[in-house]
Amino acid sequence: MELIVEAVSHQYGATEVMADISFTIGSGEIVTVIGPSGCGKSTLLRFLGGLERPTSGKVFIEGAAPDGSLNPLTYVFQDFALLPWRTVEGNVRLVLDDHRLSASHTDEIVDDVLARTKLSEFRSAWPRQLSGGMKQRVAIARALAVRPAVMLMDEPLSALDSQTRELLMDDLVELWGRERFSACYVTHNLAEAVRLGHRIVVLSRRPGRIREVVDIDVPLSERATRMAELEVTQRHLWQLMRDEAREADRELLHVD
Amino acid sequence: MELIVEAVSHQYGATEVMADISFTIGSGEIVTVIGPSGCGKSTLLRFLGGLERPTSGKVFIEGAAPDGSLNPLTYVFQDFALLPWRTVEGNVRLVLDDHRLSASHTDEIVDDVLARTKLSEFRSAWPRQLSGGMKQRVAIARALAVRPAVMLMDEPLSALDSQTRELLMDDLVELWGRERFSACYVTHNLAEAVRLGHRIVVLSRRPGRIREVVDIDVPLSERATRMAELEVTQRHLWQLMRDEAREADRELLHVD
Amino acid sequence: MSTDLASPAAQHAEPATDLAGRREVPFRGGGFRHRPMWYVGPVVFAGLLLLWELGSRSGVISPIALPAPSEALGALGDLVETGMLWRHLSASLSRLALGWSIGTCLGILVGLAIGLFAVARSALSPLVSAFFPIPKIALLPLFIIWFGIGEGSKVATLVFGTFFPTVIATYSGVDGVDRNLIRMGQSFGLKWRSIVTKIILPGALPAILSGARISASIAIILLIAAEMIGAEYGLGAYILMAGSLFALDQLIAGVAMLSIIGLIVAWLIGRAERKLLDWRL
Amino acid sequence: MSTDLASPAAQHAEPATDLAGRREVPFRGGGFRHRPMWYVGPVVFAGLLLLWELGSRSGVISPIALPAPSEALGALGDLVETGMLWRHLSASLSRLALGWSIGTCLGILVGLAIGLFAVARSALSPLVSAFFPIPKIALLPLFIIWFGIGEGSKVATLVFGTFFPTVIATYSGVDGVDRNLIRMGQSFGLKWRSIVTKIILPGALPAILSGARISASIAIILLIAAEMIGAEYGLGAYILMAGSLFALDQLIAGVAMLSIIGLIVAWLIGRAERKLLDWRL
Amino acid sequence: AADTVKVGLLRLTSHSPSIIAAGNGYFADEGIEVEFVPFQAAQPMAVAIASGDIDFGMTAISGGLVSLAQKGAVKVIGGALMETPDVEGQKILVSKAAHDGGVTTPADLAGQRFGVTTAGSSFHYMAHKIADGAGFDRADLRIVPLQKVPAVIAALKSGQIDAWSIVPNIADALTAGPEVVEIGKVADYIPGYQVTTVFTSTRNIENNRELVERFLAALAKGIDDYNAALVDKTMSEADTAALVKMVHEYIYNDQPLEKADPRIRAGAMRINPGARLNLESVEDQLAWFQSEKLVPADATIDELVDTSFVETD
Ligand SMILES: Nc1ncnc2c1ncn2[C@@H]1O[C@H](COP(=O)(O)OP(=O)(O)OP(=O)(O)O)[C@@H](O)[C@H]1O
Ligand SMILES: Nc1ncnc2c1ncn2[C@@H]1O[C@H](COP(=O)(O)OP(=O)(O)OP(=O)(O)O)[C@@H](O)[C@H]1O
Ligand SMILES: [Mg+2]
Ligand SMILES: [Mg+2]
Repeated sequence: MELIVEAVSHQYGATEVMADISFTIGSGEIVTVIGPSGCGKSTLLRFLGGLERPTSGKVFIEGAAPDGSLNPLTYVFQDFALLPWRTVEGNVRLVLDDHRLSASHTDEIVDDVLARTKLSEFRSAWPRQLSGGMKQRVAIARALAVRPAVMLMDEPLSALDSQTRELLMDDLVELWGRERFSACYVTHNLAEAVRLGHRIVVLSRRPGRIREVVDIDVPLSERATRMAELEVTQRHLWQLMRDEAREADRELLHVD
Repeated sequence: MELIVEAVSHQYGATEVMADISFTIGSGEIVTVIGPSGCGKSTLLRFLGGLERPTSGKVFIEGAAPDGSLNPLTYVFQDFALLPWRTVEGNVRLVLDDHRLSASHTDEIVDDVLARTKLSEFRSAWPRQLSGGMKQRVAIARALAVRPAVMLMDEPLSALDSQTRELLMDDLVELWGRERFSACYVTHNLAEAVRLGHRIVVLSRRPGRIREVVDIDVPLSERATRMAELEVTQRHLWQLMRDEAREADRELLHVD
Repeated sequence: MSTDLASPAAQHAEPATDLAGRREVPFRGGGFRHRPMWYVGPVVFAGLLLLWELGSRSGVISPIALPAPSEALGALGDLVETGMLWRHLSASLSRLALGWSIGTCLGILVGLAIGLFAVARSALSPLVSAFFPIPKIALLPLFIIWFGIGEGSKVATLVFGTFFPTVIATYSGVDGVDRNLIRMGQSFGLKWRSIVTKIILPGALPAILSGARISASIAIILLIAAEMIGAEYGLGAYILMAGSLFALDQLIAGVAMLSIIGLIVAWLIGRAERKLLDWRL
Repeated sequence: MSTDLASPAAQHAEPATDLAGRREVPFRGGGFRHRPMWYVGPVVFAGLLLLWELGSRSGVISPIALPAPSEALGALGDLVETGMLWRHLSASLSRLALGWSIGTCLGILVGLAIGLFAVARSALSPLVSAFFPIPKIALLPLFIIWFGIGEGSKVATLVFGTFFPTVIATYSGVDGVDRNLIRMGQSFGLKWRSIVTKIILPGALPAILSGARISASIAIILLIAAEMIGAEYGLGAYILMAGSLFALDQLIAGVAMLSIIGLIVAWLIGRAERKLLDWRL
Repeated sequence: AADTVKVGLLRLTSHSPSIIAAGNGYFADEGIEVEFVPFQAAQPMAVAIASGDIDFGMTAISGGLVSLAQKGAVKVIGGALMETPDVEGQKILVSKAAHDGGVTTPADLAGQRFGVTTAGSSFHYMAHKIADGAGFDRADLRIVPLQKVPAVIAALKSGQIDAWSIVPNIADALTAGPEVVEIGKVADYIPGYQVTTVFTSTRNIENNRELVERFLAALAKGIDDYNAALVDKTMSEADTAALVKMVHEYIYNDQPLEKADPRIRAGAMRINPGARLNLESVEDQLAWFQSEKLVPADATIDELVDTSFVETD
């Protein structure tokens, strides 16, 4: 499945959040989005997921979802959005309940995703009993459970320790290798961006515009071992982001 | 001011969260704590801030707070804990209200911390209108406003983009240079840990124990330019964390 | 239906077997929020009144079961003409304002105490559960002895009636305030007073306002009970007399006045909600 | 005070000018949560009864103003002896159970509708505000004509009384559910039914339960109004009769029965709360 | 098969005749099966007749009753309780405080607070008739509506109203205490006052005339037994005790018989034999309602009363 963003602009009241953004997420392609805080990354992702409508412009979807995909367009919320009155397991089951799967099939999926996110031990814990990282893992487990064709992820790994993050990244890459889902991945971690993105969309500060789109040719599965090659890209992105921040700083000074 | 952690252990019901943790945060010293997700870092920090009491062991404080410190022991919450019914400015003012400062002095402090966290433009926005990173900056602004002698920070920069993070880290270092506060800084970002920590406490997976304590001699102000030297330490930490994760993995496999 | 609400049918959009062509991403958000439709309420009211009038004229509704709205309007006209309307209204409204505000303030105070202090909760919450269900009408003879037959017993009836629901709404609201926010306040060394007034009260406000909606209606209902005792003027007294004379047109006119007061109070509380809870979107 | 609650004095611990010696980090958490103290309630009740009895015996409380609790106990004894207690109690309890459950179920349904649909909100919420403040007692003559003098009119009175507060509590609860959670459900393509039953209802449950506390007490109060019409048995009828004979001991005995029912209902709702809201800590 | 008839009952001794008629089988003799429906107040009883829930009732004439009669729903068909010179009747009471303050005869009532249940109740009528009889302006009595008898009692006992008038059994219980003093008799001011009446629905009169007649015939026998046992006391003690026991099934039945017995016997007022109706008194009451604008001016005595069932005077 493909997602096409066409000339999207948006305002909240008088605040212009983003202007004229267009790009395409090809089938089986992972696009990472980076940009300064408050530039509209989460908002853009909400448009992609149909959670909100832009002031102008449109988002299209093309192509059939693969068989067995329960919720082709799946959104992972930045603030987790766990139901506090359901246990870890209950939060995962929630999204499977409506799909008339056999009980054993449901159990299988739940066991599988909880094991993959290392939460098996905590299946009956309440959200309030979880650490920040664990909550995030529940949100990821819930998204994996519906076998998405397009994953929309808003800083999915930001609350995790570096090793768990590393492992989940490997997991994502492996999963992608098997299922070739498409994804839009918002992050502020440049290493993650170059590690996971076929394409990297760099947004400018608010109002967010596309500042540059960087393609990376190295296959995902080889990136872990070829990080050195990617250093160049990462440093380039770093430069871009710093310029943005500097300009923002200068503007602020001007305003003060 | 100094914080002394003495033989702290804790259980939640049947779950042993941490065991026998002792260390000291010297006056004007920044101690960073790293460890796998769910190992008890946030819990430990809550003990340091007096927000919760450990099952056994004690946390002591020693030395007088410097003049002008409004809330010597200040905690920055991982989930921000912003009051949804107060604007950005109102959330900062909240913690100043009880200190009988003159109106102009209060305004000065508020203006200062909002400018430092680049929120001046958003002073009258509601929390629901902020992006994740902006909420985190409000939480930091609020903590800075009370001029803490000891800062307890729970992944304070995890939702920020790399540039803002960089800038806030510089800000923290500069602030430390001026005010020499003590701090306990929980993070899962190894680069942050080596950049900011005079000492790094590495915790094992749950139940968290101290696995190693690493001292770094390079002065904070010089670290930005001497990152290469710190690479070694960072790689060592990386190794430690990976070992932890591997063992955890092996145990899980065993359990399955 | 002109709402943002995804209707049941639209909800389960885009199954896996959908057409593969290019199509817009289906809208699946909105969070069940809806646009106000101010014109529907008046239309429904007007429709109901019309049906009722037609029913009465055609004889479907027997005049013993319910007088026609036009007759009630006639009774209301009499009230206006004789100038009694204002007398009844002002007597009732002043009782209402006094009784409701005393009951609500006391109720919020006690509700806060129950929400905040373990001792208060253990001591007072069973008392509230025990005293709330006591019917004010049953105690009227005692009220007369305790508070006299003047304004005292009337206001006391209203105070008793509004106090208890406010207590319950307030302490449930306090129980629902996010503990993490309170812990934040504590960790910043906020004064106890500040935590209560700046964190707990605003957090409990939605619940308190919903309690106020309920207690205001109860207060209006209790006008009848309050004005049972030696009241010469007042809507309750007017309705009671109409009832005892089986003058249905006057009865309905009086009840309609109470309804209108209820609508106005609800509208005021709605405005207060929109103003005080604007942070909630 | 054996609570975790930081008392006003303890709150502002550790000012900047504190001693510089080694001391434990002050505890500034707890989030105002408190330990239940089950023994305080009964003690307070016993104390009040004792004071009252002493007041009556010593003549401080005139027997016209309030009979001694021992006299009320005597009247209760008579009831038990003649076997009438059970008759009154069972008549009232069955009306209560029927009226309250119908009123509550309808109230939750209508409250949900108002909370979920813009049309329903615009059409029904003014109707609720208009009909809630209509006093049931004023309508008794009409109720007789509409529902007869059998169980119908009695149950109808209770249904009317409990329906409206439940509606208000429910839709306020729905309004308070975190919109982000609903958006999450929508984004996962959950069926409309699932969103309502699994996200909105549990989210509104605390408010609904607090509404149930209020509506249950109102239902008990309305027993009096309901049993004004042709009731042979029932606590309301008993109290009314005691009142008309000015038999204060029986009046208080009957009122005490209502209080006890209120306490039991509150206890049951408390248990339900603890069970259903265990996720809240 | 017997006709089933529902009879409204207030838990007052004055309602004993129908209980006695049922207990002694007089209704059964007429082929009527009676079901008693207890009420807490008189007004709903009239409404319940209008709604068809009950067939017969017995209470004072109130504004509500006239209003229902005018709407064509109910009609008075006979008389019951009446003030007669030979039997103790309703009494005029004042509070101790008022008595001490010089209100010792009904003529002193000018300017005092007189308790009533509701406007248009029999208490209201009595108050005005007392004013008329004592020769002062009706407006000089300050009428205080208190809705319910117990409320009036409470207000009188605590001195918050000054005066009231009430049937002898309640009056005697009150004057037994120190707070209330008797200053006169209602009979002196309203001779031949028809206090309560028997009424039924217009529907019954039109469709079932003969049933109404049979009901009144049986009731008349009950009235005779009642008067003999409790008013004239010409019945043997054993038979009286049996009657009291019968009545206790419905009245004061929450107390043991020993406690209830004296209360049932106390202060019984005469009930008109044969349910005779003092039409003159009823006309006077109707005129009073109209003069006070409590019922529409166009209400007529024919709408209110059907005189074809019992003797009238
Ligand atoms: N409901 C709203 N009302 C008004 N303004 C809003 C609302 N939601 C977001 N904004 C504004 O839109 C801008 C973009 O927000 P968004 O959450 O998309 O940023 P972001 O790029 O995800 O930032 P971060 O990296 O910090 O998460 C911000 O300036 C924010 O203040
Ligand atoms: N209230 C509670 N009740 C029961 N268990 C709890 C509670 N709070 C935390 N825990 C458990 O304690 C452990 C430590 O939690 P903590 O939040 O301290 O982890 P952490 O190291 O901060 O993790 P992260 O890096 O993911 O934030 C977790 O396993 C968690 O499940
Ligand atoms: Mg974001
Ligand atoms: Mg944590």
